[in-house]
Amino acid sequence: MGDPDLRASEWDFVAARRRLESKAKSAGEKLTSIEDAGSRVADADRIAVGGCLFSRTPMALIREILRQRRHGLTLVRNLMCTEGEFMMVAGAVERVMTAWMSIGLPWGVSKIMRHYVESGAVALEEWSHLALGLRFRAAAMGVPFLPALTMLGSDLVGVGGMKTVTDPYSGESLAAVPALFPDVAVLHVHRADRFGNCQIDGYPHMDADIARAAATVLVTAEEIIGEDETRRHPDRTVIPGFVVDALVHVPFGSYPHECYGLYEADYDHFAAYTTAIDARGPAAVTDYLDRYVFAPAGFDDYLALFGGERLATQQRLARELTA
Amino acid sequence: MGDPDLRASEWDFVAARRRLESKAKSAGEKLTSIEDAGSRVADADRIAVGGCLFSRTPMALIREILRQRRHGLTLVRNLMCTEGEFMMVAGAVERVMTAWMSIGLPWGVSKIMRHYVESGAVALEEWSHLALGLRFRAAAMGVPFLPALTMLGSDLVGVGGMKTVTDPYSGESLAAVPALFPDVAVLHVHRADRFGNCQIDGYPHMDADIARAAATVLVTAEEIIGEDETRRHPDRTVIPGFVVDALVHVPFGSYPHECYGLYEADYDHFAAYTTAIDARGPAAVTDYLDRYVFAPAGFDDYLALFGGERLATQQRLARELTA
Amino acid sequence: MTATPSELLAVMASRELRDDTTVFAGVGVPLLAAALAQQRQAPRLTMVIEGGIIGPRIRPGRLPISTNEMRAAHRAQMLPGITDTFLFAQRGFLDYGFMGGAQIDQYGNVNTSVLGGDYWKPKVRLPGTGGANDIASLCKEVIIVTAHEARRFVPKVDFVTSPAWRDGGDSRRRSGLLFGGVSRVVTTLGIFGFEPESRRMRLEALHPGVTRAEVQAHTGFPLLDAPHVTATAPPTPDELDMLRALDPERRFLG
Amino acid sequence: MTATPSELLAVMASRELRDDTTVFAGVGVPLLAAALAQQRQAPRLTMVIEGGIIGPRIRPGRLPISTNEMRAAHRAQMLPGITDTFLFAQRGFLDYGFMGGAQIDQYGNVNTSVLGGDYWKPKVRLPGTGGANDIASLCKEVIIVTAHEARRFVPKVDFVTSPAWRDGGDSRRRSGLLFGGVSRVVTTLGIFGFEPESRRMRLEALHPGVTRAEVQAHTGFPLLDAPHVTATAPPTPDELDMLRALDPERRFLG
Repeated sequence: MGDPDLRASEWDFVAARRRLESKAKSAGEKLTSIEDAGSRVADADRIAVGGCLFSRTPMALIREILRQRRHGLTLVRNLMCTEGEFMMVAGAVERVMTAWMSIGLPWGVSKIMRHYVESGAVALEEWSHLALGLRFRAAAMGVPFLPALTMLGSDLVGVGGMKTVTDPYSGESLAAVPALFPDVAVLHVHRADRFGNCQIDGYPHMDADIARAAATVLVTAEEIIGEDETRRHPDRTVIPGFVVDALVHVPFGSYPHECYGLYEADYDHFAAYTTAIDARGPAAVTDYLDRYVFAPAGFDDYLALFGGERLATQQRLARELTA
Repeated sequence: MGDPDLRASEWDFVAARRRLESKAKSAGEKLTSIEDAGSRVADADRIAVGGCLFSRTPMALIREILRQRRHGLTLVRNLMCTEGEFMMVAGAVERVMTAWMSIGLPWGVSKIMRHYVESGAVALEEWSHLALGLRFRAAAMGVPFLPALTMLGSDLVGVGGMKTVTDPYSGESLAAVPALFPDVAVLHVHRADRFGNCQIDGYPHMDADIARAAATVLVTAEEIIGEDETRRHPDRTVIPGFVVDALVHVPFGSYPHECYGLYEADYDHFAAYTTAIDARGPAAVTDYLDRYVFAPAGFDDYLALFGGERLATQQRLARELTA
Repeated sequence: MTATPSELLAVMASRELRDDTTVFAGVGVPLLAAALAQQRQAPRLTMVIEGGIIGPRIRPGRLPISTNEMRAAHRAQMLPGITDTFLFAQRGFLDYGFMGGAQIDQYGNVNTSVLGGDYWKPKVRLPGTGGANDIASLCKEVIIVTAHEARRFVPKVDFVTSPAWRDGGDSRRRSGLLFGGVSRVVTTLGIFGFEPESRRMRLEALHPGVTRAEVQAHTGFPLLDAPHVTATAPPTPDELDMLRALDPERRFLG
Repeated sequence: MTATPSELLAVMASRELRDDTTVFAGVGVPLLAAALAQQRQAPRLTMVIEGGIIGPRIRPGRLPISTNEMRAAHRAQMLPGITDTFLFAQRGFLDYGFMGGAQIDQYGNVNTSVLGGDYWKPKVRLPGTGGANDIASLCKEVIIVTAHEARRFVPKVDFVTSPAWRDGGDSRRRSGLLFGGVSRVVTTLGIFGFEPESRRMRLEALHPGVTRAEVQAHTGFPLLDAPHVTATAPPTPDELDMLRALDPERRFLG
């Protein structure tokens, strides 16, 4: 678990390509249920999570993975937030690969992360923000590594086992950031047509690279648009349908995290959540999961716990910032 | 000229970075005249041309470079079209680096290209379409090469002097596509604000990478928008202002080439142009340059040669295809 | 209802495409072949054009003459840019790639660069690879579609622009091309494949009314034969009607 | 008009930024420092935030608490995505980068990863690098902005998350970091730089009313002195007014 050596399956571009070659790349129907989408995740899978921190987190898919009681997972995300804490407390995750984990400045260092990592229960494999981005990009490009000038000379090199490569032209030694091919990508986007052509507004984060890098791609969308709308704005599409395996229509699918232009993150909710953790530690998260993940049958029941008025407020706050 | 060795200035990422570091990266005013923009080009410069074939070619800047009688230039463009023929006949260019050069299926192989390349007057250094794209991207990323699986096993390797690199993880040998840092990038975009924040509609071609790769960036735009409009649609911006050195407002700035959504390429013009070449060879292009490049004082005078009615027709044809 | 050579090529090429796949299609006959397949056995086929275009609908009467124009991008689903489009192929997302060529040798290697003389001062300078080299290097399967003429089918190409099986055997793999390769050659005379060991071109099927002797006469190298050389079914009226509706001006169907 | 420690940091940091440049700014004091500089000596300064945000306008009363939210992207000029934003820095487009840290050593190296114990089972697990390692590796100049406390200024960091001058001398260059490095450390007590040969931290200027002895007492390693240690000019009423207008709720100004 604490081994500093890269797992070959992370950078094996030949195996990753063969896996894609053997898969149907269909322009057909992708719409399905959240339960069916979630069932594409297996125990011990390496899952890349789209969005960043509390922005465009695929919360509906995270909930479903928890509800299906997966375990032994490796979670990869550039900046991790509450979704990572949920996975730790639920015992679903064995290793997280990230550049940073907590919620945000006002709430300090994540006590949940500290509890599980300091006890050795979960391995936190730290890569720099750009290095993780390049790991997804190398995989998206189908190559085993990308040369870079970052992470060199730091103790992070020993943590992840990054190697160097000699530039055949200048002779300089550069970082060789290894590809990271996830088994599954879980993403939340603004809109998609039923064939899985996805469009994102605002900051794109790393979702497009993650989708190309993964063997299986699961997407939730705020809105399902008609094929004609996709074809009217093809330069807005960032993930093509043939890359997507399952698509689910989930309005507010990131809540209480934000979705650019649509709703702001629920900072009050974060405050209440962290206050409970400050008082009772992981047990507070166990209760939270019972209330917000396991009890509500569907996502609408989940949203009802926040209430329509709060959702409307968060929508207004988002419009104020992006209008 | 026919040497197969890479020129170190193409991939020297350290020198290229130092050149950028020593340059002001301003959020200030970029608007200027086409003459001033063109004057940023020096003899023997390596110029990367935006757009692709007869799409979004920076024709106004090409005209200005010709009018300023530059020579000894190296022209780099993924697919070259009439702009390359103009440069050859005007004696402005010594070497072209491209994946393909001609105009389009109906007009066969470029007789101008054949004349200048077969006689050895101009060196045509051929790279694959992806390899050229990766050369710009490596430079845009600030690295000396990118690993790839293309161009291997072909005779193109010997032409450009591409080397291989060993993946430090798998031990596989991959193509090491060398960076290409241009002295100058000349681009045409749909819209920009006066600070140089540029937005492109439709296919982006390689313009964003070319802008990041070059030491100097010259841009013409169909429309100059207000700062507020940029900030209302920041996810449409593909080149940030601090990258741009000079910006000129030039409606129809690609004509007779196309600009996505705004006007279709003038195929009739291409037909007349190639018919003249079929009859009289390079002399036909010399006459063409006198009429279309050197005689018209300004770009409006140039456009007047095509006539408002024709321009309106090309606009309608574009709307039909992209509405 | 007889087919022109271009119609024959388009129909035969279209039959090679399975459903739920993706195809890198150039303009002209390959694009028509892909569009025809979409209307028949492969409704969930995605066309990809190297200009940076995914999932376009070709518009009869406004067929593109290049891979980089609005006619090629008409009603596209995505416009990711040229480099990223080829990177989809490098990652393994492109099942098929169509290719043509001025010269093709017995190992399927294609030349679209130079004929005769020194590379830097050739007898004939051709337009160049465009994306052909990348398609030949990166797609899961490459299908060459071409008129069958002796001057094209040469023992050895003057210049390897787009490698197929290189010098035969495992030389493609040894050159660093870990994936793909040319699986089929569809010509105006028949369908060809490659002998699995030597990777030399072999006859798989003859088009209606074509004899083996005729094919060999138009081929500049000795052709091998597949274990069972078959005959292709002639284009059906249905196929020809659909195809002709795609190019009413007969810009590419001759 | 006296400044709080955070206000002092923001003002002193803002003075480091020249016009016609770009700066990688995290949230909190660094963002306020950059915004203040824009209103004063650097109107053509571009702020870049690692969440993939270029040229935002911070909105008083709605200051971001992370680098990845609409408050950070308010009225931005471009949203290129996280990886591409850092690649602008790798190419050389980012003049300055602001950084903080739990531990800082005499060579400017910063630790934001783990305190004590084994990396995989640390005594204290900190949030991690985020983009700090990349900023430290790729920007032309890095400016550390931090409260000056003995527990932070340690002889040797437990873990080098973000390398500055590594072990001094040319060890940064030898580690493969060809560019940049930490040029300045702005603290609540003074301004620090690095001795050009040894790359050890040295005192450049003292803030108003601060003595050298006081600084050394709050620093866990022996400080060198610049040839001419100066005194910084106190924050002007003008600077403080502008700064406070940016954070009326005093979310970050304490």
